Amino acid sequence: MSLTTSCFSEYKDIVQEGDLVLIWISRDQIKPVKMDSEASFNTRYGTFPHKDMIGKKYGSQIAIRTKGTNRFAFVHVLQPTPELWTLSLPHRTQIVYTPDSSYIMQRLNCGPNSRVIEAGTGSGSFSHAFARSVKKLFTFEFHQVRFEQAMQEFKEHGLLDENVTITHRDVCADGFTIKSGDTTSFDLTNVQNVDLNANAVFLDLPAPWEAIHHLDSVIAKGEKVGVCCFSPCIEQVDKTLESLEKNGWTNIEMVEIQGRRYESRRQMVRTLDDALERLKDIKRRKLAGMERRKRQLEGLKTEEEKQDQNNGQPVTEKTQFNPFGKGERVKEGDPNYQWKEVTKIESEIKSHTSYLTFAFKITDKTRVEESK
Amino acid sequence: MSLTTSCFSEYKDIVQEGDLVLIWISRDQIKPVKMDSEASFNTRYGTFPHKDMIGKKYGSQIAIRTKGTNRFAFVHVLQPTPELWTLSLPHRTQIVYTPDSSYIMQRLNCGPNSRVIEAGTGSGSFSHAFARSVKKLFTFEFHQVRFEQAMQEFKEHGLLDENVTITHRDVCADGFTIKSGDTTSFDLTNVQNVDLNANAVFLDLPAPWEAIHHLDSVIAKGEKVGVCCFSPCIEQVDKTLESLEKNGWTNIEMVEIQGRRYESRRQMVRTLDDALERLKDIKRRKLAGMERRKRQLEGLKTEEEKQDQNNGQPVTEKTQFNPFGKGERVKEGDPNYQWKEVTKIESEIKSHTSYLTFAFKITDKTRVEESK
Amino acid sequence: MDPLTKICADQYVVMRLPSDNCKLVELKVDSSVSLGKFGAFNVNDILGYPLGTKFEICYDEDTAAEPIPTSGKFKNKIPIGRIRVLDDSTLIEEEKLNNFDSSENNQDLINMGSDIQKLTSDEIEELKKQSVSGNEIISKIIESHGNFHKKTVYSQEKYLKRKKQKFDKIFTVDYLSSSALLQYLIDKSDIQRIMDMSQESLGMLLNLANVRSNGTYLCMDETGGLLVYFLLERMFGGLNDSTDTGKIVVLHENEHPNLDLLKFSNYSEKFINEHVITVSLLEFFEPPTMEEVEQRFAPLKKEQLYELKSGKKNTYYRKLKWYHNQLEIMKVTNEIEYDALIVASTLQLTSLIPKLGEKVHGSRPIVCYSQFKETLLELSHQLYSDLRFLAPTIFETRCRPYQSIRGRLHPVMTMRGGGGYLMWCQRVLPASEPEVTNNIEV
Amino acid sequence: MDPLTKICADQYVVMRLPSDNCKLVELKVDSSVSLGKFGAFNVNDILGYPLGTKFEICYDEDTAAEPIPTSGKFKNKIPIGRIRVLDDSTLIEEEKLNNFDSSENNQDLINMGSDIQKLTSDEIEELKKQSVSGNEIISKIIESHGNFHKKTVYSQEKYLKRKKQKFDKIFTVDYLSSSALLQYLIDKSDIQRIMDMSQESLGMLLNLANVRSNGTYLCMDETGGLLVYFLLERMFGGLNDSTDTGKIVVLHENEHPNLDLLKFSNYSEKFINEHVITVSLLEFFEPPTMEEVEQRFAPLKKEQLYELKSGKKNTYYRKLKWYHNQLEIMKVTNEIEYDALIVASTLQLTSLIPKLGEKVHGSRPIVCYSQFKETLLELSHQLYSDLRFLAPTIFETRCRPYQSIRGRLHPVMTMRGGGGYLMWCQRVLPASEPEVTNNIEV
Repeated sequence: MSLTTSCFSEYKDIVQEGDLVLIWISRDQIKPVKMDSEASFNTRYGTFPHKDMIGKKYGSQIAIRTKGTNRFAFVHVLQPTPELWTLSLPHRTQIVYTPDSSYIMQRLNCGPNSRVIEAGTGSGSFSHAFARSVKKLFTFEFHQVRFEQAMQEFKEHGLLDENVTITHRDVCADGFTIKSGDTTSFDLTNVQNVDLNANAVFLDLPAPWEAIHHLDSVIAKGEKVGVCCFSPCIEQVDKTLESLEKNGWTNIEMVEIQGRRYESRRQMVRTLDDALERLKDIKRRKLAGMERRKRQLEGLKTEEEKQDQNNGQPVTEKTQFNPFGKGERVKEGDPNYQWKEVTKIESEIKSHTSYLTFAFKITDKTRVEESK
Repeated sequence: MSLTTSCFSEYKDIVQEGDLVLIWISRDQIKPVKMDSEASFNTRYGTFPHKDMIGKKYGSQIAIRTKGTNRFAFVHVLQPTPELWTLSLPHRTQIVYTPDSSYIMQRLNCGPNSRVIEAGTGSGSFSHAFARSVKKLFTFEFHQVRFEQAMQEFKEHGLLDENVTITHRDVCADGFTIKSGDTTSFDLTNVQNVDLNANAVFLDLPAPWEAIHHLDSVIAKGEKVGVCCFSPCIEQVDKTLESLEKNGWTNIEMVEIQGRRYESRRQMVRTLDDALERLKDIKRRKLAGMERRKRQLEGLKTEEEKQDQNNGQPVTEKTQFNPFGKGERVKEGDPNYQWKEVTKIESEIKSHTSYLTFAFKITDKTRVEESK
Repeated sequence: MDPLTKICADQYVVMRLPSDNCKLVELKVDSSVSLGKFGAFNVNDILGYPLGTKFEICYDEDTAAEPIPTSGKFKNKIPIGRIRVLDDSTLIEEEKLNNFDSSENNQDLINMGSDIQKLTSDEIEELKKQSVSGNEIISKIIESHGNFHKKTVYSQEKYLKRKKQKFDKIFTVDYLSSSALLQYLIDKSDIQRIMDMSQESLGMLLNLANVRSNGTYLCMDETGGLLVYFLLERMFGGLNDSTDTGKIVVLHENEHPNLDLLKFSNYSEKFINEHVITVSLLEFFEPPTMEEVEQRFAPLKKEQLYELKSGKKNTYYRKLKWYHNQLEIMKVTNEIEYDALIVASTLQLTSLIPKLGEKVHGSRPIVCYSQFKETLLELSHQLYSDLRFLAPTIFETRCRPYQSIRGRLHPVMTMRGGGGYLMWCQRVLPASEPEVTNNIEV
Repeated sequence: MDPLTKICADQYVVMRLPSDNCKLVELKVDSSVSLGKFGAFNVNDILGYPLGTKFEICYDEDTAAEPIPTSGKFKNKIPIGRIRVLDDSTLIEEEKLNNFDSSENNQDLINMGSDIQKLTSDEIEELKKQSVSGNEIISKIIESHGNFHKKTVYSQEKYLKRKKQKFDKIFTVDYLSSSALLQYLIDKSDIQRIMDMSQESLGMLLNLANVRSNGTYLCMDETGGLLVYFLLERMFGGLNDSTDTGKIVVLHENEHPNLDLLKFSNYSEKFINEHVITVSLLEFFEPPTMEEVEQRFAPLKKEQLYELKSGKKNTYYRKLKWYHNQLEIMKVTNEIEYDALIVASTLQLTSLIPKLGEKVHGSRPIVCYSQFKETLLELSHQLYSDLRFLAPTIFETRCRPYQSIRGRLHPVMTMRGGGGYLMWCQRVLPASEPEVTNNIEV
């Protein structure tokens, strides 16, 4: 079934049989699912039959009553985008996250004219973002298992039919040229050599400096070509700078991207006056208690206390005055209290992803004569 | 006159003759001035005689009427603290700023037990912060002119009478030992060697790795001693790490401190409804203008227009409806408008000061027998 | 010739000068461009080279042939120099600093404030007239500097950089990408006008909004067209003959839209009119009905049109244009479910976004840029309680550039503080609460 | 023996374990401390060594002499090992990883999920019983690892670190500095209770507040005493016999103050009572008058006191204590002009700070810590329009630690996000607007 082929490149209106959709359970739980009217999607809250999703508009909330407790439970059915896809990946995988990938694309001026080399493919999340915007993406992965996984995934996502070529290759050893005999998704039936002609390069390799000299033969001539090397350690940057300089790349600049996500929260407004009122209440009750004990010792009771005793409600049991509720048990945003809107950074941040080293090169500066 | 000696170590109540005060004109203009009842402090807004300040409480606003324009102008007279002093320094000087210096002090656990080595003294701003909190500060400066300037300043600020020793020294070449014959503020009349016995060390040197091996002879034995090296470049950090390891320092960790200052600002609340009202007003006036022109062409006038004409007020001159005022000319916070409170980071930030490399060492791990 | 890769005539390009300042220049054939103290050159001399090429302006005997007027109207006119293409390898050599002695520290430099320069400024002026390149001037200046060898390598670099910025006659001609335009506006210190935007925030906005060549986007842009420029670059890459179908509907709060910055782009007016539709907020929220429109005008049939006198014909076509405009307004208001909502506006977002968000297709992103986090905080709280919007999230992204010189690597010491924030959420379609009996077991 | 530099009995210390977790331990003479899977040791064995010393727990023939119960009540009791002081040089050697082959990349590792370990967990358990040190166990495990040499040096490090955390029996005994206490509380994930405080924010707070040994500070501390602990350390450095005169007046919003964390400090109760005065907000803002106090109690003269019966004497002293407490409340409320106001409270700051700020001496700082920038923003706007407060400023400071291994330097990949914000301003004394005639010319 080839209905899924377009899910990353075409805007879809209605969820159809065979579609790859992302089911949003929560921010941390987004699951890719292929629509199959016979199948169901199980969560801890209950079961969502696919046929409740098929025929609905993308973005629809799908609601059920939970088994047993009979409560309202729901998911949202979304069309995949590279960014949502990245969020859906398990966190243990090495992923180039959106703050980095979007900056790299912008800085390398990625758009409909771009012919991009990516090495290595890794989890493939960045490949999706590239594929959305560029003319051609040539991605290389040296790890056999990851290569096969990525190729399968790209096929299912329809990327190979569009503008993506994936090749199994150790680019440090063997460079970027794609030729017959290679393990690649490129159809080499009628070609000997593929003209990569790349004008943007992204190297996410442990030793990019071993690959840089291979670039000269595959990048576009007579135009400005950009490269970005993605390395976690500063010593890698140093070696990369050395190699870039030696190979004639210029405008070399290393940057770091720091992406932060904020949660919108509320903090209870607790005024000084309320705090004072509460202390006064405590003091009053304390004094009343002392006097009561004193009177009890002296065998005396006020009329009120006698009444209270008749009602079986001793004064000491009266509810305490507390304008702030019972501490943590007040739900954030409870309309009985006043709230101040605050932002809270995620409790664990990605303080470092990698250093991004950019450089540019014009391989052939020959002048072209005006033709018009 | 020695009245100034205590300005950094004692809380003062009243501004007195001879006091060193900081005159606060604005955030970026804080001037150190020695009180002299004969003298005056000149600003572009007018002249503030010292005698208007002497006898006032510290923190007093001193107000004058400006010459000519006769407007209200004022300054505040403050007692110096190390942090205000740092703010008052010209920015071109190499300064260890409060986010860094306060972190270093905290991490080296500076307090009344600390005996601190600082090299080099530099602008002396960090020396002031150390001096406030520690038992002894031994500061070293190799640059002749800076040494003399700092010694003079420390003397005037009363630091040398308290707990600070400054020595002219290239510590990389000659180590930290202070002995007779040295150019130092320490009184060497009756001592041959000064027992530094330092338990905290701060090295702000171009090549700290050349000084680290000199430390063994001057740091305290039998207790944990901390060092912090302050270097702008990552390659300096690398050499420092190498030297620290080689010299037996442990728990080595490099950190960066990122300090940010925010301005409290207000942004005008401009609602969609107001924007729509404004567009409607424009449309109405446009239509009215068209009709008026049309009628004028046809030689017709409404009663109203005739009246307006009689009053000399043509309709076209009517003020436009604009709920947002005339753009930038509205003063931020103008009570005629609604405002949203926002924070704005300073427009130029100190994105990097230096890398801070910390390490610790116990020179003598011999066990001490319980004496009690 | 490809205006995306080569320097072409009638193109806007960005020129970077030794001072690190940028200049936007329209390249008119047969004209010359003056870079002030950095010299002047003929446009024809640079056409046809790849965009990104670095040039040097040289003044030698040949150019000296052109007399420099010492008085009169052209007294201060910069003489036009010869153009030399700079080779990358030369550049790298020149950028290095291995030829001078240096000190381990500044210890021997007594006077910290000013440098000891034996050349007078008149002598330097004379050098400038004689020398072929700025490099030679700088070498001479260093030779004459009394204390240069006493400086540390750091101070030497600072000194050299200052001098290079003053005497080098080098410039680069680059493609006016969206990032380059942004950088130009930042350098011009027009930060407030462009809402404190940064390259990293806009790059992230484009990705979060899932911008593609074939989408229809609803947009508010209060920066004079900068945001739209970014969208167009990402969608069509400056290709004037792009066949992609993407469209941007730009709403504006004034009588007329302001997309002035688009004039710097490579797109023809026709192309822009085809892909960028501007509508005022009033028209968008209170569009005309078909009835209202037809009351005022109805297009004639072909036969009727033929019968019109030429005088009336002009009026007719003017009205026809108005008529089509009204139809378009009705269409963008009533018929389109947008593929993204992308907003950079200082209007109160809580009153704006829920209403605009209504027009977005399910499962499509809403991205809102703001200079201030606080306005996005308020917005995200409101959207959070509205079932039509899924998981509003506030992002901040900051790029921290390094002094990327081997052996002296460190983040730059000072940089601009701002860059703005993004709110991202997905438009979704709430379900009605299902009946208890609807509980399906599988 | 100096409890600030040496490991002393009856002292609270912080122990760092191979798992990077911290433990607070009170060192009781003749008792033992169990570190769970990392072993157990006798307190007496570590007394007298410098604070900061790293120890290893060893199990050899000598210790094996002590029978490990395999059943009964003490079945799971950790046997007590011998203590060995670790030398720095050994440590550094051990921390290095030069002895294993490694791969340039993980290419040859096919199964990425799990490692190929030939030792069974039973065999590892057996090793644990035999081996002297965790290092030996780890070496054996690596030898038996099928793919270890195929891992990159990075993966090897990760693997080793995990194993070390599991098998090393090493611990460090450190002085419980304020920063160490904070780190302990952070590790315990008690972030909310300590208002998300960080070492760098508190260090900056102490400096901005100009904290000295001789000042009198007004303080609110909602963290159970953490902030007061920081103040005491900076003021007195853990010196129980300090002669410095500094005082902290701590206001609290509940009936009783909560400074529980001070129990971990080296100070005697007497010392704390002398330097830390707690007063409720109500007492502070509505203090008793002398008249009210004397109505309820008046101290007796010495002669009268002698005449009291012993039964009444106790009551008298209880009331005398109350009396002195009331006098103290009046004093801290009415007489003291504070040398700083230092607040970490979740009460609404705009209602709190202006009132407390009134009690601060001119030219003295006010520093307010908050987890959220938004509350400080609101506060600083209010203070800005109040002439008693000069230049309110909001600060953020963040420490970014690096993996500080040569050759593999980079910022740590993930870290805690928070750390709070500070508002800093100076208390000033507004002048009345001078008369026009007052204009003095000099």
